[in-house]
Amino acid sequence: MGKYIGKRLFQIVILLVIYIAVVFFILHAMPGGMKALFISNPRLTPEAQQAILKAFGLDKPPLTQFLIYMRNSFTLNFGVSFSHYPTPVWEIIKERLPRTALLFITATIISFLIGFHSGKVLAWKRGKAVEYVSTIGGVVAYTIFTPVLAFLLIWFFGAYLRLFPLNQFLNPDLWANTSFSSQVIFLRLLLTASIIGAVILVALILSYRLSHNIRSRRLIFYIPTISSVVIAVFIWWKSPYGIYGADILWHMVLPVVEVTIISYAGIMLVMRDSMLETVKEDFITTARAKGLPDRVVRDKHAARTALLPVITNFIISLGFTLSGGIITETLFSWPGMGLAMYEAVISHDYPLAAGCLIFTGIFVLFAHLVVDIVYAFLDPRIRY
Amino acid sequence: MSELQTVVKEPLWKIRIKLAWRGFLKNWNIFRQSKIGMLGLWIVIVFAILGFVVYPILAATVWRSSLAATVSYDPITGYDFQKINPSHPSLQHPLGTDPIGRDILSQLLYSTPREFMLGIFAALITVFIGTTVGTVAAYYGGILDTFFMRLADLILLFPMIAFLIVLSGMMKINMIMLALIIGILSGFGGITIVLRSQALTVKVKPFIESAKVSGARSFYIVFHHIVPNVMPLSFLYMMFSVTGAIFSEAVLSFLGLLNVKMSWGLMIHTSESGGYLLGAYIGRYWWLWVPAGLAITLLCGAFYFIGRGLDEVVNPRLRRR
Amino acid sequence: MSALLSIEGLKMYYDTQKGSVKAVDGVSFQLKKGESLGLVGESGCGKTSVAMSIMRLLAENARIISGHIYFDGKDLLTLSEKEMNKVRWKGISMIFQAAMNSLNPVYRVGDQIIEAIITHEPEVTFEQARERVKALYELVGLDPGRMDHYPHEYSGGMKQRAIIAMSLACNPQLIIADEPTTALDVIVQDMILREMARIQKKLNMSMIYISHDIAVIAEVAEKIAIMYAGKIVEFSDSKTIFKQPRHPYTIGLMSSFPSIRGSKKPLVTIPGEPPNLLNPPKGCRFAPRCPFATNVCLEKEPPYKEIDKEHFIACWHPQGVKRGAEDKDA
Amino acid sequence: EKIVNYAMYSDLTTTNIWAMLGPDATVWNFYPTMVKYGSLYSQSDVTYQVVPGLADGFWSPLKKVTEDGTTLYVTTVHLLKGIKWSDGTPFTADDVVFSYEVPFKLKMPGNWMAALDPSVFAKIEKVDDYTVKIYIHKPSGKFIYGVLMSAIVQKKYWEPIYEKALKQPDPSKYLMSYGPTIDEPSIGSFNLSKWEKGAFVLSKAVPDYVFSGQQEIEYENGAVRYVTPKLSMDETYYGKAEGKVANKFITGPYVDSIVYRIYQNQSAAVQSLMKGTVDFILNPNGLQKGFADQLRNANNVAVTSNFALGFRYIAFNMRRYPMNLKAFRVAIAYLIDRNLLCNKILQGVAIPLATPVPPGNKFWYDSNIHPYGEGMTTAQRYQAAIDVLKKAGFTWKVEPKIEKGKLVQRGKGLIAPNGKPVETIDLMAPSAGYDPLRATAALWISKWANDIGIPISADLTSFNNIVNKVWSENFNYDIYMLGWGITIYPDYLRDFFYSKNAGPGGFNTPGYNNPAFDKLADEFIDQTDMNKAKELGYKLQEMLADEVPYVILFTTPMLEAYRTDRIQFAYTKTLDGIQSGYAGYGEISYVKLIK
Amino acid sequence: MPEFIEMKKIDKGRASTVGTVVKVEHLKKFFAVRKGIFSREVHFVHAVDDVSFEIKRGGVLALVGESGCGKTTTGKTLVRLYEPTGGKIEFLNKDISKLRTNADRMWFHRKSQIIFQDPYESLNPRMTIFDIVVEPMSVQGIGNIKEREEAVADILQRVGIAPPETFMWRYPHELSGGQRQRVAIARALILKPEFVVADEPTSMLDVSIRTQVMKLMLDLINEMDMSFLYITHDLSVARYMADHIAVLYLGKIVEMGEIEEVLQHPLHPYTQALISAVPVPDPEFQREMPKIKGGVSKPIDPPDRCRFYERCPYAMEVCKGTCPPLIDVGNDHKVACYLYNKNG
Ligand SMILES: Nc1ncnc2c1ncn2[C@@H]1O[C@H](COP(=O)(O)OP(=O)(O)OP(=O)(O)O)[C@@H](O)[C@H]1O
Ligand SMILES: Nc1ncnc2c1ncn2[C@@H]1O[C@H](COP(=O)(O)OP(=O)(O)OP(=O)(O)O)[C@@H](O)[C@H]1O
Ligand SMILES: [Mg+2]
Ligand SMILES: [Mg+2]
Repeated sequence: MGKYIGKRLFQIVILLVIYIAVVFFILHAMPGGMKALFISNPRLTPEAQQAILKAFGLDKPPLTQFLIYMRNSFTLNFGVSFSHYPTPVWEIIKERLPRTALLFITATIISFLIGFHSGKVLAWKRGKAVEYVSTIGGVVAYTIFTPVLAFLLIWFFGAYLRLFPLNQFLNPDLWANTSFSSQVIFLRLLLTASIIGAVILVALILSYRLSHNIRSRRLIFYIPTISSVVIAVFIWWKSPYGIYGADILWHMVLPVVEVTIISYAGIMLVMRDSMLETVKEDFITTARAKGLPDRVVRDKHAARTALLPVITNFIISLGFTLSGGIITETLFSWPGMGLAMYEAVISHDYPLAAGCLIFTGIFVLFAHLVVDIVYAFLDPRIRY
Repeated sequence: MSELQTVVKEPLWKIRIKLAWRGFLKNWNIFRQSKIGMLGLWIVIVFAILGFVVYPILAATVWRSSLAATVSYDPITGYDFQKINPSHPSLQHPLGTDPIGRDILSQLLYSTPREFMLGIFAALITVFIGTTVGTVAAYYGGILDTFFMRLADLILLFPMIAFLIVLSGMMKINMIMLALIIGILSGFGGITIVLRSQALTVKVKPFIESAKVSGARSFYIVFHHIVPNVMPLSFLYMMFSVTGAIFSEAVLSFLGLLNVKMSWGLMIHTSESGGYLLGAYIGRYWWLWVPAGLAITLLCGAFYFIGRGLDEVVNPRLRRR
Repeated sequence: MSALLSIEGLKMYYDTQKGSVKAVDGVSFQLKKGESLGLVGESGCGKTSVAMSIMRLLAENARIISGHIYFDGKDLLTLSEKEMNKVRWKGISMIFQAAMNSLNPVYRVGDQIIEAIITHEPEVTFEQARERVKALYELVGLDPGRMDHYPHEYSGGMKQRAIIAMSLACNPQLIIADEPTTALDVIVQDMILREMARIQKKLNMSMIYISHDIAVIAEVAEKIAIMYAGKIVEFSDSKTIFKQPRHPYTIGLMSSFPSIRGSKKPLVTIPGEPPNLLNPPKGCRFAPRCPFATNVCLEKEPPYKEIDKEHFIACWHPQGVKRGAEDKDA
Repeated sequence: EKIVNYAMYSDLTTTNIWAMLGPDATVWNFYPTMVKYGSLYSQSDVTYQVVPGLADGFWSPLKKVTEDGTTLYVTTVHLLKGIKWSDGTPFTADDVVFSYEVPFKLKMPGNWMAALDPSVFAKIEKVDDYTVKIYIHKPSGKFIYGVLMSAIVQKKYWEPIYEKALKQPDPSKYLMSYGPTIDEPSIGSFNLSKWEKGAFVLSKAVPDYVFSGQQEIEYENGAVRYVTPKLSMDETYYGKAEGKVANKFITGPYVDSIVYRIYQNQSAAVQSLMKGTVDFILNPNGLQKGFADQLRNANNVAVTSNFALGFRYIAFNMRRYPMNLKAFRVAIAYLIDRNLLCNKILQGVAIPLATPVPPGNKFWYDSNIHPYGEGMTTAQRYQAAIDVLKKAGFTWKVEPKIEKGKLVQRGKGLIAPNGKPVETIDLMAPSAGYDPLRATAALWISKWANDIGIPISADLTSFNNIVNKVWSENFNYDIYMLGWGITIYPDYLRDFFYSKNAGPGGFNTPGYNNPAFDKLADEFIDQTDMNKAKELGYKLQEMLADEVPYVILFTTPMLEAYRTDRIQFAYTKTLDGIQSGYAGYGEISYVKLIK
Repeated sequence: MPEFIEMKKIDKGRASTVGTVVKVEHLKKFFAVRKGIFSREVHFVHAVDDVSFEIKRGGVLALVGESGCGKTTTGKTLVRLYEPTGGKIEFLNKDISKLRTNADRMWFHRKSQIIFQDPYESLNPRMTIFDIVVEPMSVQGIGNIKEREEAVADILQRVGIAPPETFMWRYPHELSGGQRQRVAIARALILKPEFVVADEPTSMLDVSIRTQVMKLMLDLINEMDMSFLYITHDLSVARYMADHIAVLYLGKIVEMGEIEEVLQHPLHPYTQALISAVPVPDPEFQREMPKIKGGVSKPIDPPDRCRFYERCPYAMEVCKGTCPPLIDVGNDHKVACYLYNKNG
């Protein structure tokens, strides 16, 4: 396993090098590229411009420039933001990353679960009206114009029903007098989420390793899962931060709903197709012949096996989800990486835009790695 | 041998056309079974008629602007002097006018063929690159394969929209450029992987070896055997690419990052940036954004539906019986 | 001794776009306890469809038109899905045609067998079930240590054995083995068939072997039913079938097998191809290929009747009592 | 607790004053932060007259002195006594000297450099705790509007940081990146108390703000009177305190805190305003017309409209033929029907403007400007343009014809006086995605021009592309359309058209080169008597209106909305709107909560 | 009126024209397999390991053995689908690894062909029967359109796809399995090759169809005077199709000879087991049990000893030493086993 992760990490590094090269090419080699922009940016003094040119090695030959840029990127030195001058790009990304991560991971997991389960049921109920309705509904969700959906959500839940806050990611009234910043809460939320995630993963592995009995397997899986969630909720409840965490989660609902709506359908449809193919496999017939109840055949045999291609596809959809996330962030005032990228482009802050782009890349690559490991765990045919 | 003279009664090309027609009919019959695919096809046809037939006719007749005309229906420079804009739908302007007095219907129709062209142009490029690269990478393997696959992984993973956003900040992107960029990017992206794996399964089929034993060259094998066998899948992916391209254009236009004179995304942008999208209540100026929003969803969805219908043609395992 | 399984006039059609495929068209036979039956026929003649009808594991588009399947006195076709689930595996188990794909690739082989045991005998603990699987593995000649391996770690022959072990897991009264050895090498095939015959004798189970290879069936089955285009054309015990085939199809089939023993006899080919089950010939389905066909054959369906003791045949012109194609001019 | 909620459309990028007046000069940074800092002189509310801020009365008249062979002018400024920073430290001349010397020595970019322009500012000296002497190189409007209005920071807070900065390789960068500076004391009515990045900024009222309770009384005769109870002061400038009172404001703060909530999505901000979550929306560009239209009908919301401080224009590249021909430019100027464009086509989203000084800038605006084609119908405009062209020697292959007030024949094949056909002229304008107003205007202009045969083609492109081309080395453009945000004091009249600024990257993009104009502009900028400067400014405006290097098109109204059931402003009629950044961010000190 | 058609075995004398078409000497084909991208170990599958035989003009050599023993690999190597790892293949007295010029290669491809097992996979589903059958001609650039059409019609008729004009423009999926295999044969024979590798061409077909195809092939072999390498795992089929047989075990020939001779007097324990495992369609006949254990392993880096050592009931010390050589025990019957090597 360790060797496998090592191998994947190595691949990731290679991919990153190519990616950074592409970003470099786009930012530098194009007419009106980075150099021209550095020089013509009226916000910077000539000295500052020269300093940046030097820092990025833009006064050197292209190849040297490229190597410098590559080295800088790997040391997370994406330069200095124009619009936040002289804040380094990395500082801004560091601040935005946990927010994007929380939103993105939550939405991804939720949309995956919804997509997985609804796809499963859809395939099982083939030919019924529910199939057509959900398929068309799914495709509409998949192709609905993201900004319009955002406006509809904001209006309906925020303004009309007043169920959820309009925009932003926290309530200033509540946070006015805190001594800590929201970053603290974000990090704690992320930490909680990762701990729960780790517990679930360990429980999952243990339930497979320790027992072969379906019932005890369930116990081994659900007891730690539920108790970790309960404990987490309890700790937050008791801690002075609890209400702040809840406030952030409260504000997160609408953006998560948006990202979920636009990305669950893809997974649902793939899951449906995958299920339909799996259902035709002989081992499903065998499972039925064994006299297993319908639900067991569906969930334990068909869905579990159909899951594998869905995960591959899920990796592919990460980019799509992230794209949706960027639009969502800009429309829901969720100050994450996507918003930073958009603002950077609007204010011609190319170092920041490039940094965000590269970092988004790193982020997706690691998400890819995680999904890959999960995949390897789910598919016994893959061994390292 | 005399009876053999009668074997080929018709010229070859006639037979081939008949064959193609028959193949088409057969696939069409399968496709027709897919309700969803047909729904998509109908929507696309309606849009195509609106954009390629109705609009030119309207523009040349009812909407023709003359030197002396007071009302102009030009989707970009048009202006109705008699109205307070944006004006409600009326007889004169069935979908109302936008905040600067332009006829929404004319904008919608004017954009339709452009969206089509964008989508189809981008998809063609995607499929062309994807098919060529996918089959060649699969057939020749080795370094070439590794390189293109890593590249595809990369392109696949990265949020296209983010990339385009940054790119549009750097340079002036118009529709054709956008189609090119999207086409090239997605051509080297996911579709290559899919087509390559399809090509790989074709590559090991015995009929390829039969051809080799007859002395066929690699080039002949790639283009006579492998490409025709991955073509249906390419075609399927083309439909999905159209969806992707139209959607990306809409998003970028909506963010005001594209350099286009008129498009559906831009129509929504105009209403949003003018403060008409979500005003006192969301439906107040509905005609400014609902038609364009609906058009985007419908056309994207329609191509997607067609793709799913084709999926049943290409992938018999999905068929019901 | 009454029959364990008794099928009466079973008809099962598949609905397709082009019409219904008459895959099983009036099949009747009986099987006693402890008896083994071979169902022989060419590809596509409906063997698997019969088996699937017995298990009631029909494809979405399959429809049972008429008939009864009595198992242990109950008509399986009238049972609810829940009751049927109790019959499956506990009463009748099945070895599927594609053994390679009959195991779920993501679960351990042992677990998949245990699953069957625990589903049907909830009182059995997990440990007991494991013990039982161990015993089964030994019975079929597999290393019990392999229980915790995944299917992809098994070779074809091993998978086949595991499937056999699985089919025995709940001590069923009847096992249906659908082409259990196709795709296996001769030597392996030979071993597995011997194994199965041995176990069947030992546990006194009933068995239905399905195969297109009459030679294979001849070695293991006591009774043989020859199927052609959705119908049973001849049914008797295996000795009779081999010594005195009466149906022209059976005769043709037997003489078209090359043999490596004895002197090299000329082979006989049956002209033409099996009919399309979408719209089979009107009269006798074999008539278009049959050298003995007359107008009756083309017009009217021959009845399925007992022409000898325990020897059923559906033919207007049953052939002579001696085996061989030499009689074809008779 | 009295809390007022403002909506902002963008987050701050910094609270650091050095960066803020340097490279990070965004209006969003200014809104909550600038109120913390004072200056020696500032401008009166609404009328924009120069009045003392932290200084005690006006500066002494400039005196010429010679030091080390260079001629300098010196003035003495007295400081108000009794003013305290929010941390209790008294405000003294040390703060002033520090605030002038540090940015000057470190060559701080941006606004710092603009205010303390080395060509004007020479040095500052402390005379005593409440007196400073300021030396300049030459008298200039920039002396008043720049040097005397430069921001003042607290020396006590910044000195240790400055010391550290000096040890760094790049001291100014160190200073600019220092932060967060939430704890920096304020000299104004509010001080920052919390900045939750991406979410909100909280500003708290300074408890004993010295100027709180100060009365500002503006008389119709132009006089301004300040009554400051805490300092026992009562002074009147610009005339006698007599006659009718035009405005009377009493400085607050009246509320305890102001929350600047950040909304990236303007629609959501508007929804929040209607819901009552926010009381006022800050937006340097004003509300979009759509929002304003809808908010006018909303309950308890008032919408105000003012002139924005800025203008949109087209500029001719006068380095190229035929844009260098006055007749050509005049013809185009004739064609552009501002009224039709603004009132009909753009439906009041734009306000016609013919000179670079908007009418709201009452002091500097020349109401005598009569642009080409004023009051003409479209046909008359066509005719006038044709006539001008003909007179200058232009001919057509097919001449445009106007009969009975209608264009009956479009012109085709324009031939320049030099005998060559005029080739397609590109009019670069921002695309509709960036600014629909300008895109529309550009399309109309090209239509009008095409009607009489001038081959202008509108090239709607990205903003960036225009900027790149216009400020590139080879001036590769014909006509472009952009906009300027401007200042009250119209020194830009010189900057935009001064011949020395015509080089690459300079402000004089048209390449306008007129020695007479240059001379006049120099005089204007050197004038420290503002009434005289005004006369010169009028002349400049008239000259530009005649020569048309730019055709000024329109300005935009500044639409703003606030909750009438929650808050009250001292005034809502003022140039560039309530949120105006140029009046010293005064509205914060006046905003009141209604019970 | 149809009738059961008798299929007669061709007379012994048909290998009339004497002369060797294919001569294989010490042929080796190894496949390199790697475990993981990063592992530096390379293993070799000895798919074909030192195999020698020859096929006379008009002769049919049956290659039999268990799954995975290297039959297909041998066949593919003979038609140059694989580059041999070692050894020599002489085709019509030319060493085919030395075909340098394009014309030479084309000559070889014109003279040799292959027929595959799976009639579903061996025809391109996107091509019509005409295109499939004509492909060798068009690749070789033989004939004009008219001639090609005639040749196709002719060969289709000969393989029993009649009338050709109704089938020519169909797609493979519109034909039955037997017809498809006939098309595959037609395709292989259209250039009238001298040598054809048939890789289990009937094993996927149904009994009644199988005999038809076997008969067809025998007829064609007779008529066209071709040499065949007939690959099969079914000894009884081999008996009917071939005149010589070679039994392959894990890449090595363990027994070889005239077919009746080998089947009647199998010498190698493996051949014996193989023959005794073939089921007999006679319920009264009691076969003896094959004495060996089942299961073949992959020949990955096999040690230098008798490949059959683990399964052999007669394994001896010598067998662990080196590989037994193939020796002639007379009657043109060769066997590779130390049981028969003692006296030799
Ligand atoms: N789901 C289905 N829909 C339509 N037709 C089907 C379906 N399943 C089987 N058939 C058809 O029914 C007939 C009988 O099929 P069945 O699988 O029972 O044959 P078989 O005797 O088992 O053949 P084989 O030896 O190939 O396994 C065939 O003609 C087949 O094409
Ligand atoms: N391309 C290849 N790469 C690696 N190993 C291969 C390759 N082709 C065949 N092999 C291996 O070589 C050995 C011989 O394979 P081959 O296909 O020749 O066997 P076969 O006798 O034709 O078997 P079957 O009867 O199953 O067709 C097998 O172990 C196989 O796994
Ligand atoms: Mg079957
Ligand atoms: Mg093989």
